[in-house]
Amino acid sequence: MENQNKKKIGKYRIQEIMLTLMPGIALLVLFLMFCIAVISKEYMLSLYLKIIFNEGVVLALVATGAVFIYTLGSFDISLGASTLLSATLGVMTYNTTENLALMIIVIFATGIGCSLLSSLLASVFNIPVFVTTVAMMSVLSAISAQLITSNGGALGGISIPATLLKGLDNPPFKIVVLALWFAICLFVFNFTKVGRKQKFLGGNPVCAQLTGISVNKYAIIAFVMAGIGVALGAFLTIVYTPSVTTGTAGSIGMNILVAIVFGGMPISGGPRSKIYSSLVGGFSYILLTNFLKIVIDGNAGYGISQIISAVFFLLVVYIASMNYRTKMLPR
Amino acid sequence: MKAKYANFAKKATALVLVGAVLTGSVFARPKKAKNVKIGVLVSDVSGEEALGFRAYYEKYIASAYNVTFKYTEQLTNAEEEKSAIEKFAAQGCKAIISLSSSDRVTQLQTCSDYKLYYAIASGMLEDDQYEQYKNNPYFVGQIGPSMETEFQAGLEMGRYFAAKGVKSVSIYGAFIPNPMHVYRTAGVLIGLGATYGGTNDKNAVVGQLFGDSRVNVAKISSPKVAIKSYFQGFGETTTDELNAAIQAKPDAFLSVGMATTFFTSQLNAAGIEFSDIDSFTSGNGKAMKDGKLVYLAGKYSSSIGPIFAAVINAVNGNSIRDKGNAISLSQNYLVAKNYADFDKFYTSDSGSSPIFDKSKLDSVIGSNVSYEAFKSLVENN
Amino acid sequence: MNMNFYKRVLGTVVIPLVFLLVLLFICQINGRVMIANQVSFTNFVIYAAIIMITTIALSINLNSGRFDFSLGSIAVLSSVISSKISYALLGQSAASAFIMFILSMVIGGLLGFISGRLYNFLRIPPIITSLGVTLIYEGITYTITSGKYLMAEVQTASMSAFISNWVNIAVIVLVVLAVIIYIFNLSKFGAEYRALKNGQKVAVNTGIKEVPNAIWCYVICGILMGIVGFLNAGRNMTINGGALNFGSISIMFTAFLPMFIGGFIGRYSNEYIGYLLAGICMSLLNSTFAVFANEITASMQSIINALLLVVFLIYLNNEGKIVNLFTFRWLRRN
Amino acid sequence: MLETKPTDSNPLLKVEGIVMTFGTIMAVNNVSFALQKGEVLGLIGENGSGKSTITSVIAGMQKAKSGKMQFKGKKWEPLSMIDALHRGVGMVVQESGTIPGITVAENIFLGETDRFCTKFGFLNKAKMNQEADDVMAQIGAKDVRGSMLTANLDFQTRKLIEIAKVIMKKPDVLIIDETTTALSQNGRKILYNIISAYKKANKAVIFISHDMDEILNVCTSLLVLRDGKYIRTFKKAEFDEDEIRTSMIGRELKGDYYRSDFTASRSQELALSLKNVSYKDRIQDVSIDVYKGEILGIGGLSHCGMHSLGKVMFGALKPDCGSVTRGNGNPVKDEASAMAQNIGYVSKDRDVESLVLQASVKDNIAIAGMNKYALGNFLILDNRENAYVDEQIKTLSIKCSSRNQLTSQLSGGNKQKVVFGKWVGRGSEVLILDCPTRGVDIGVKQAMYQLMMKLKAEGKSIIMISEEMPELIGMSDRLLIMKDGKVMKEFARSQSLSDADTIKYMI
Repeated sequence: MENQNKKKIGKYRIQEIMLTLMPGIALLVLFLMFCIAVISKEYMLSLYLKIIFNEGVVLALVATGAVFIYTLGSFDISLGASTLLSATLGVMTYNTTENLALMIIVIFATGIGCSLLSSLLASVFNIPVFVTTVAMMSVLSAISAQLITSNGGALGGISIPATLLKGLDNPPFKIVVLALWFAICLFVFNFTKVGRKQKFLGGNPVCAQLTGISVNKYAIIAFVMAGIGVALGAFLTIVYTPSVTTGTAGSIGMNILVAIVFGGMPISGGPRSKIYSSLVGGFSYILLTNFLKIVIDGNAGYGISQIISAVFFLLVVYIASMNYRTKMLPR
Repeated sequence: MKAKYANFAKKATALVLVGAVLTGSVFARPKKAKNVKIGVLVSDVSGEEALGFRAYYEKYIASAYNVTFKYTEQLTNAEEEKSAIEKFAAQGCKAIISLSSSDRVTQLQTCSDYKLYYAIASGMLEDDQYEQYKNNPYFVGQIGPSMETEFQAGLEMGRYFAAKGVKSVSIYGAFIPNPMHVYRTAGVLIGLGATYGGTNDKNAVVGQLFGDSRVNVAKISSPKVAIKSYFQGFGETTTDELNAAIQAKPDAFLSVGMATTFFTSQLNAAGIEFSDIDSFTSGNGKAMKDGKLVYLAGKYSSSIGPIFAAVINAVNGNSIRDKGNAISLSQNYLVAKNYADFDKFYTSDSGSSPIFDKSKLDSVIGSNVSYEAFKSLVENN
Repeated sequence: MNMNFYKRVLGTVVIPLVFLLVLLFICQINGRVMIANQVSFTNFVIYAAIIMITTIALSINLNSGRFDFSLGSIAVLSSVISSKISYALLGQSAASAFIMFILSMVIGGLLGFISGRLYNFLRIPPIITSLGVTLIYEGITYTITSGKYLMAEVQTASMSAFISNWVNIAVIVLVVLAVIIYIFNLSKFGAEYRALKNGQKVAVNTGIKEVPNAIWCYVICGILMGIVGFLNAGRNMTINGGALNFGSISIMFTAFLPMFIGGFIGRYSNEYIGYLLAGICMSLLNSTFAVFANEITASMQSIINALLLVVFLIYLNNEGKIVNLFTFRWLRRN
Repeated sequence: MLETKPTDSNPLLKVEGIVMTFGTIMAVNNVSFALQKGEVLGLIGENGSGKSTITSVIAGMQKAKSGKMQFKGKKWEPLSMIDALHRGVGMVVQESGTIPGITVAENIFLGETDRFCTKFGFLNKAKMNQEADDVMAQIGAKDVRGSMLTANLDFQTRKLIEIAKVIMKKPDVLIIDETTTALSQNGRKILYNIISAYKKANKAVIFISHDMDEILNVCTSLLVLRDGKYIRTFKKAEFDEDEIRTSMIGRELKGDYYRSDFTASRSQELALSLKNVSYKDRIQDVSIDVYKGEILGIGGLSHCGMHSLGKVMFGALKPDCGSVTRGNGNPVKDEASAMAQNIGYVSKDRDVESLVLQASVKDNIAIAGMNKYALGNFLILDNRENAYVDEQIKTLSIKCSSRNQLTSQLSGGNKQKVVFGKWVGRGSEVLILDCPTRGVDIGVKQAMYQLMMKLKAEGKSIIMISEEMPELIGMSDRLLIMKDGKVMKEFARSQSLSDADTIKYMI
């Protein structure tokens, strides 16, 4: 019976591996489906892939930073709003100082600042993180709206000279940015004490505290990482379109949540957290939605394609979580 | 464990199947006949005017000229506009007609990057922007009310009510700081005989409105007609602001756009006469006949016909240029002050026989069409 | 928690009172009237009702650790379907609004049931399920309305009549309140609900049926959001069918502050009474905003709301310290 | 192979060939036995031997994969614990079985409120509270009222509620799973009274406990399980500690159980020092010095403040006044600074405070030892980490399928070993062990004791907080007895020292 058990455990592990590969498989399937769809419609694949990348890269950047927050078992829906604010202040800075370096500094300062603020509110006043971020979301987007409308004037939005960053609006540059950022996060997450402690903390804060891991300290670190992601996202947004409107980065906020879960991240964070979930999930989701919009043409299609992508999303998460069924309903 | 395995296999295949089916459905679709594809950028999918425009393109023009119009979903920001254009490019569209205004400059640049012809329907670039881009070969042109026209439209509306002798009004500024709404609102204020920030000079008022990015009631002084309340935009708070406006019991409700879309029933119910700048559609007709809509400055739904003509010419390599520059023509508003005039405009521009019908448009579509001919067609209808 | 009567009363009314007085004062010094006439009073009642019901719906599942993003989408979808049906059947006739009201509840309940079943079937964390459900319901709404604002269907004389009579709304509020209090405070279902909420494992092992209890919670939430959808439709005289990609969740965020306020009041009297009072507070604030529409822009409003939320949470979570700071002995919890 | 316990003609409860598996683990493997009227059957065996599992099957908490059960001669297939209880089999579960957020009454009548439903399904709370009061009074806990909020009651009182909840149904078979560990003396007294009452009433009790003395006193017969298999039964006459132990772990207990020497020994070097420490109402002006190479035992009732004291020593609780310093005089500010000064803490509440259950053995051991293997005290490399972890697994001989197995899948004893590995591995100089052998079987217990000896020999200091006097007396160089947050008495190590000597300082 002993080795019988071992065999079973072996099988169990194989399945475990298959399940962890699930999101990857989904990404692959989606990519193929997408290519087939584009080609069969006689659309330009190369261009479409570029579009997908452009849409996905900002999401992936922000989400990758956000993974650190999700690892702690909490989540932040204000990231879209802080991306907007970073971009806004960045553009305003350039327009007043005409100094690119300063603009970038401001973008990062804002991104990290917003994140720090939420984490401080959460840790110092121990407010539930999610609610904090809800409040942050409305405040940040409201402030941005105020700034944009009052500075936007005739254009209805604020913008830097179109030519300023046009040179950077090409896949190679963006790929480098994404690769670098991901590499950094990967390193911190998997090869440093910080990453280990983050995961442990997500698994059981009480135990972590009794293992000398300061909850607040690592919450703040997590939010700072997210903040950097936000800043990068904001910067690439401006690179893509030099103008910022009140609607900018509107969809990111929730898409991060969907993407990360889609990428195989347990919503409860902890030791099973995976840094690549943001990349895999982000691009999967973008591919999925665009695939469906191509297949289901026309105005009515938008609704239907959203329904199908939601079903697909649930299906993937369902399969990936098969091993974690409980007698009780999960919470 | 085995069961679990099978289970997994089942699920996995299910997943792949979903993919297969969806992909299959692509092949299933019959290939469309090769025709010119034109992408249309829209930021409004509900407005009376927008719907009118859309019906004209998709129902009338599409069949008359064997072109396909691809509409975007509701575009809310510059990124969406840009990637929409890129997708149109990837889908083999030849030209883009824009009804969305988050960032028209970026739209134009993106189009020329992808060698797509670009035209602005029912609106105009700021003058300096136009000057900057007018000689871009992919910029077909812009046809719509000029800012001056917008101002006039507002001015006349204001004057109409002032002359009508109303004692008090509420004003809806639509989507200030959208330029056209700013100019209209400035017109309305001055038309009512009011001063804003102590002046009634057009440019001064417009400038301030852009600065404030809204109408600051405190800065208004209006000796003849009391301005009881003002609001703009459409969102969470709109209902309350409208209610506040209604509770102020004004003699009239002046809107510079979209009111017929959003507020008709409430204003009818409250029995407050109102005006708007929109277009001649059945819905607005009803509001004028049975409702409280007493003044409507509007465009024909087919007013976006000429810009299509210009675009199709450009696509066929017969660009119409104004001394080598992109076309920039102003369209005037028609004003209906009672159902009779309204009906006249409406019937003359019905879906089946629009003002700009095939015969009219054909006269300016082709290899040897002069700018003057085109200009006269636009301005004499 | 046994404390004397006065303390209970005080704890119950202190927040609404503060809200009322402060806001009245603000209006006073600016020479405005918060609630000027019949119309504005009706609007006040409707808004209070919407907030109260939304808050209850949010709290039911949130309190037992089930995060539900789909509330907003249920409200919208149920009202869209019900208005389409009632308009098709009865058009302008007088009863159409009432029929729509009933239908909204039925359909809302159905939608809630579906998401509950889905949650039970998938067995993945409810927050994730609700993400999917939200997208699906939004998608359906968009498909039905082809992304347009729904106007004709809700802009009926019948609707105006129904909604413009504050008594109707008041009745709805009272009935909802009574039913909810019965279900969650006085019935067996409520007892089991509380047991599951506080000790899931033990309750389940003891043989309490968790699944039906949870699904019923979703159904109840659905019905409540159906009502909200109806009231919103009546209040705005239009339904936005174009909300995609989580455009519908914002309605949920408006319920957080009242939920915490309600919870606080609940300590002294009854949780659900708390939500009613909280709804009234929010509505007072809203009416004040409306009066100051010219001065306070929409973005200012949302900033103010958010700040209130944060400040109140800071108070709640640091009550001990703060109370000691100000020594409001009577406010202290036993 | 169907071993059975010799049974009389008509047993009260009959269990035949029960099999129970959890995913990959065979928890109960074809076990059969019978329970007679008036019998108090002690169910014993190491952790993971299947005691709790089989009782949970009998009590209807879960269904067996296969096997038959008979109760009072009829087929026995309970649908749920409630159902089983109604039909005469009640169980007091090991982990907490009360719900904090609701009242005592609601807890007692959980899942069977029907009879309090008036018409229209209203619930008559007054009646409920009244009856709850009576029930609590019956088992001799008058001060607990039905209207009280359970969350405001202490652990022991909550246990009593559970017991009451079962007793009031007057089941014919009462199952008590490791309840006594949570009870202080008077709590236990209440329980023992109930058991003897059952014996008299000619009903039956199944009693699970790790406390050997308790078992020997309470039970009329013992049934031994190992690796989910039935091993043998002891009649009262056959009771013999060593034999029982041997049969439990399936081998002779080599070497000593506790320390063999009875001479206190330690170095003169100070390791940890508390000066006039007070914390809330739980610790009153306590001053303790701990020396290198010393095992300091701290004993008392579960609420005497010793558990809080452990946390204070580790800097996890900030004392209101007084100081905690390391031997060299440096203060212990918080957990981090404690660890920096090589202090380790093993909590009483293992699953909540010492482990991340859904993390692997590796993660749990590695987390505390990173300074040991992180390159440049920063970079974590798998091979170095694995080496570190494997070393701990080996030295503590932790039973796990691999270092990547989830901790939640381990038995209590092995979980505790993981916790030890986490602290010993990083080379802790001072180890604060709060109930280190709680819910741990004899085999592991012995291993723990020997490890403690080894550490002592290495000159490490060990503070052993425990509610089980025998092990304290057996292991400590010095033994402090606490009561109401104060140290009442200090005993030096001596052969003559006995439970009785210590008890009077606790109560």
